[in-house]
Amino acid sequence: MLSLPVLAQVVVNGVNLGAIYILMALGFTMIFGIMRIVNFAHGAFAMLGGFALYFLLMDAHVPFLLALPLGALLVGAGSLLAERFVLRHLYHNELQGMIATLGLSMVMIYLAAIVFGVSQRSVPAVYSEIFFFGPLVVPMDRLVVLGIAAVTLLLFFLFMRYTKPGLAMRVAAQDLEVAEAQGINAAAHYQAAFFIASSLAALAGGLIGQLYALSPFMGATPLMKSFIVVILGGLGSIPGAALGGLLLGMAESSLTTFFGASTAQLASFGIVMLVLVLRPQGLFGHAERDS
Amino acid sequence: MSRQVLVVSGLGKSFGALQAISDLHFHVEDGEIVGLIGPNGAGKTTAINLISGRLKPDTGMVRLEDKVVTGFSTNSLVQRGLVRTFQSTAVYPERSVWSNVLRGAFAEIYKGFWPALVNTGAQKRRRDAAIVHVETILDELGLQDVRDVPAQQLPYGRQKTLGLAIAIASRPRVILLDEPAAGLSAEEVDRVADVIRRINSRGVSVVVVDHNMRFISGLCRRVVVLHHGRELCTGKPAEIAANPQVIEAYLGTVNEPA
Amino acid sequence: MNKVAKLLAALATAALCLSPMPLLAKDLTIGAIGTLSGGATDWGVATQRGVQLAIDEVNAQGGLKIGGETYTPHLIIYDDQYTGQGGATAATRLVNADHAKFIIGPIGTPPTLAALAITTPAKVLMLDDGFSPKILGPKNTYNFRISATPQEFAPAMIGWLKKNYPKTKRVAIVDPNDSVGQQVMPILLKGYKADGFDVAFTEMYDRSTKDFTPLLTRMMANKIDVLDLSSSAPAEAGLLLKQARQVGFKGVIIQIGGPSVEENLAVAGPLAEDFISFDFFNPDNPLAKKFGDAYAKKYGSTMSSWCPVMYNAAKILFEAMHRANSIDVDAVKAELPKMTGYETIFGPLHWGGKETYGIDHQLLADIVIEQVKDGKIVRRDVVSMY
Amino acid sequence: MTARPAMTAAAADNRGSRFSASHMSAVAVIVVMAAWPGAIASSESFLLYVGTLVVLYSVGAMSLHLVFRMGQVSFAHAAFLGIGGYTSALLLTGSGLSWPLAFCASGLVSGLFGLLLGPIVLRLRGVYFVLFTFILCEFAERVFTDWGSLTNGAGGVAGIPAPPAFSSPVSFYYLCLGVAVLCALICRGVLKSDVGEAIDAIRTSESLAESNGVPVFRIKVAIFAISCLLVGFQGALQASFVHYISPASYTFDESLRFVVMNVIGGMNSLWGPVLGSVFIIALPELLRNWVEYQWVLYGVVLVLAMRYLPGGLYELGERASALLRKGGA
Repeated sequence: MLSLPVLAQVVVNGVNLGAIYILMALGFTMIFGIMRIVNFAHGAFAMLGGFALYFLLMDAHVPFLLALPLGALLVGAGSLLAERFVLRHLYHNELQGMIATLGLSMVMIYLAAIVFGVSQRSVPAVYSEIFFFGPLVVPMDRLVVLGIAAVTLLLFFLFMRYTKPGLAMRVAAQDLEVAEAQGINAAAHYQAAFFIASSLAALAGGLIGQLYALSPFMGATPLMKSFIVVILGGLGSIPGAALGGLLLGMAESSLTTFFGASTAQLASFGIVMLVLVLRPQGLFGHAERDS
Repeated sequence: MSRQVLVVSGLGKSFGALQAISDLHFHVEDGEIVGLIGPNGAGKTTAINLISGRLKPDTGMVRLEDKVVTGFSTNSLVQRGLVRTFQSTAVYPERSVWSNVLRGAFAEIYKGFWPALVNTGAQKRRRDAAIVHVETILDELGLQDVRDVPAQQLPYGRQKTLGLAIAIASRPRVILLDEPAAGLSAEEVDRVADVIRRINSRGVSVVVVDHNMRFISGLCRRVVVLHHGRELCTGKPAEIAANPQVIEAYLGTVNEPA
Repeated sequence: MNKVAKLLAALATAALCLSPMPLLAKDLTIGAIGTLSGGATDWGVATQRGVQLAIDEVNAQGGLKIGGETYTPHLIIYDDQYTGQGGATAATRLVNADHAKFIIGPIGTPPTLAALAITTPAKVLMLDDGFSPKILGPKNTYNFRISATPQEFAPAMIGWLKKNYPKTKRVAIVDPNDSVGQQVMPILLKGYKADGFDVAFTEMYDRSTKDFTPLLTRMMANKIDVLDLSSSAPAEAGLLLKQARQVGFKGVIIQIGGPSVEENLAVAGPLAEDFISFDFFNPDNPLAKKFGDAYAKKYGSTMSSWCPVMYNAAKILFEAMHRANSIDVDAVKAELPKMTGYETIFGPLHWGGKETYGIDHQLLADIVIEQVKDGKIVRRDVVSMY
Repeated sequence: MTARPAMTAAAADNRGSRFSASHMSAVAVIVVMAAWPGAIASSESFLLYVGTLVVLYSVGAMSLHLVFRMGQVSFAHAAFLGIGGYTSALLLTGSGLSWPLAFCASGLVSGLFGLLLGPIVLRLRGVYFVLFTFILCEFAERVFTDWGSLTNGAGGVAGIPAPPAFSSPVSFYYLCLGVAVLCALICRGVLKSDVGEAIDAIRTSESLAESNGVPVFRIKVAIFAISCLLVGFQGALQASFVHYISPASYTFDESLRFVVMNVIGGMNSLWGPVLGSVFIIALPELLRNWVEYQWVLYGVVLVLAMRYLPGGLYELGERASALLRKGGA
């Protein structure tokens, strides 16, 4: 089992998994970092991203590389409604914010079930070629996902690091009072952050819908993975989400391939609980300020 | 030489590379008010956290009366008579002043989970005794007029006094005050100093941590100066004020070229 | 809080008492229990649509004419939330509040076993599914299972595989780690071993898994000839199919355990080539074609494979009422076993299960072996289970 | 993340003068609940079934209320419901132990697990505690599913007998009511005692409570264990009520149900979980004509409650009764 090709395949599979997890976790950790809200509706925005891509491709016949970002931005814009009417009044109130986003996710999921129907469907594969590098198998659609994830991560990193709004958001994440004292309009930046986070989720949702399957209930698993990634990487930490996503992808890939699926599932939960107990702030997070 | 009620020797604590406290020595004699001063970042609050059990020291020893209590948990230290207050006024905002102070006496009332749960006769007696004790504290610290007012509605100065009242309610032998005068007007500072003297007169030894020299010198006969986690010097307030090293620590080097 | 607590409690009681709908004269309540929340919602929707289509057919002909009376059946369906408590609550509401005497569904094992604990003592006839062998038994006289389980069709289909792909030897079985998968795995293991296959790889994956590449990479190290997707749900089966081809698996991919070729094709696309599965639903059967058209006209979207099963259950129930010429539960119950040979959309009706469950309440039907050939579903054979 | 919604000063003062009033309404509610089987027409036995469910879930909701009062939110309550359920189901179907003994064992085993896991879980606070309990619940469900040799896996355990002395629906209702009243008394006893004072102090500020001499960690573990013990009893009762259990009944959705009951009902008083249980169990029954829309409505109710009624139904009652009093009614 431990031959080189299998190891190489495990790494490739791990990186492919990691790419999706990173895209999902980035938005999630950003919202928690800046607004102290565990956004249970994050998975539902991914689901809407999948359906947006589906209808843009199938009905509007928009080319894939344009439909994906367009769908993501559409869902991002739509998410501002949720921010305006639900979340705006609940920032920094972790419990009420968490339950409100749970309610929001139920509304979005079951409305989608009524509108789109409940049967499973899949965004038609745009890239179905498969590349064989010797024993190594790399399907084209996985490469596309990898590319998109890398570009998005780079853009996101540049935005947060070198642009004024990006800087403002990071300051708001550190300390809201200080940010506002320096004239940062927190409300506007919260709106921008929520737009970006939901767009990222929708982008990941589009890729998930294409790689895997599309249904109103597809959001639950990616949301769960975001939880795990963000715990590993540290709540509110952007580099943590990136590294955490890769770590989870590699762990799942290697554990499943070498020990089987159910042990992998139990092990990943076990690892996460261990991390939470030994190092709650994860790899890059900051320790919880004492109340 | 009257008995030393609190002895700290060789206390040390580092957070990664930062050596917050290194080789700190000082003691408090029974009934004394000792000042612990130093510029911001000298490690004053860290020292209190180490002594009061909120942080575990890396090195050194803390002795309370005749028992070594290094590293003991906060509430066991409280049971043994060592209580601290907080820099930011820590009160129970939504509770009335009276029930705030009663909470301070929790160490007196709570002697185990089961008796507290089933409210045994002994438990009732302990609570009644505590209630009486609270009344005397409210009288002495002048809080009777606001006894039923929720703590959050008190002005800042009186909240500081309430913080002291809560600490006193635990019947401490030694009390560590973390910047009791911070953020107060001159007139309020005097009122707090007066309260501390009244507490001291009840036989409670006091360690006052602050960087307000006027406040400290008015209160303490002996002052320990802390700088970069080390003890710079100890002495009477007047000597300290004149000590060039202290001035340098506070104001930076006096005649260095610009 | 004092006065208002009583006010709120009284209000809740009043609302509860008022809500049951007034019963129309000569109305016949057909109860249904299905999962209408969470991942398996398509089961509940399939149940609702299947039974409703059968009711529409009957009402189109002016209702059920039985014992000199005309009954207009109407459907009441409740959500079992795929849990034991959900199934028990739904069954209790149908039996005690709606006074339903006939119930169709549920599909999942947990709600079915819980509902049986209520309907059997209440002498309410239930036509259910659920793969657990505990659902049928000598004591369970008031329920029939209206879909065949791998216990019935696995031997027939494995035999077909042996005949058509003699060179294949090493088999891999992949199942979800839930009540369905845990029941089916041992049945398939026994079936394959009985026909001389070597089961070289088995795996139980977590039900929410979507990416099977790591699992399939593990399988590829075992030189497998046949990959059996067993009781994987439609989406997961389609993904396993697609990702197995993507990982470079060239062997036969078959699914002995859950009819859903249409949905797998939708998910796997071109990579579904040569995928072998089966269905009870044979569109060439004239009755089946009529049903397929009725479904398309009323609902349009892709049809879940459970929909014809639930439609069939309602049709069998109405036929039994006609033959018994009564809507008394015991009369209808007695009539059902005597309906062998009744033409259904799955072909002639047969009951079985005496040897395995101790009671002949298991529906048997022919199964249609289907294979995907360049994007279309081709019918290869019809195999019978009895 | 301490759960500290706006707490009216009156509600905050445990020893407030309103003691007699809340005492009186407690008797009133118990009378309503006791008269329930008689009140509803014998043909409407489904309302008795719903009544039993409401009483059953109020036990678990009240037990979680204790954790809320410590300022923590646990999503692992379904796991302990499951431990109680499996303990009693396996003892009753496997070893033929008498029902009362199996019932006591279910609470004790669940409480023991609470005692074992408490010190690990309670090192965390705020969102980290929530996420850990979320993962713990998923982990427990996997263990129930995978440990086939003990729990019979995903197929679950069927044929769980009802208590011999309480096998009829009405008598079983009164058994559940008795357990619920007992649970309410225990919770009320804890909250009204000095331990309750400590819990309230912990919720406001752990560091201040610690420096007042409150052994914060030991009390949190003890309260967590009591909460797990009580919900274990609901697990046992529900197993005998449904006669069947499976891992599918102890998922995150079940934990969520307990949390929502407390949040919708109100987190400041023991009435919250009771009102929440009535509301959450009765709500689907009222929506039965709109089966597809019930979850959309459920979601909307959650959002509105968080936005306009953080104090939950209890606060609504508070405001209404205050209005009534002011209005001289």
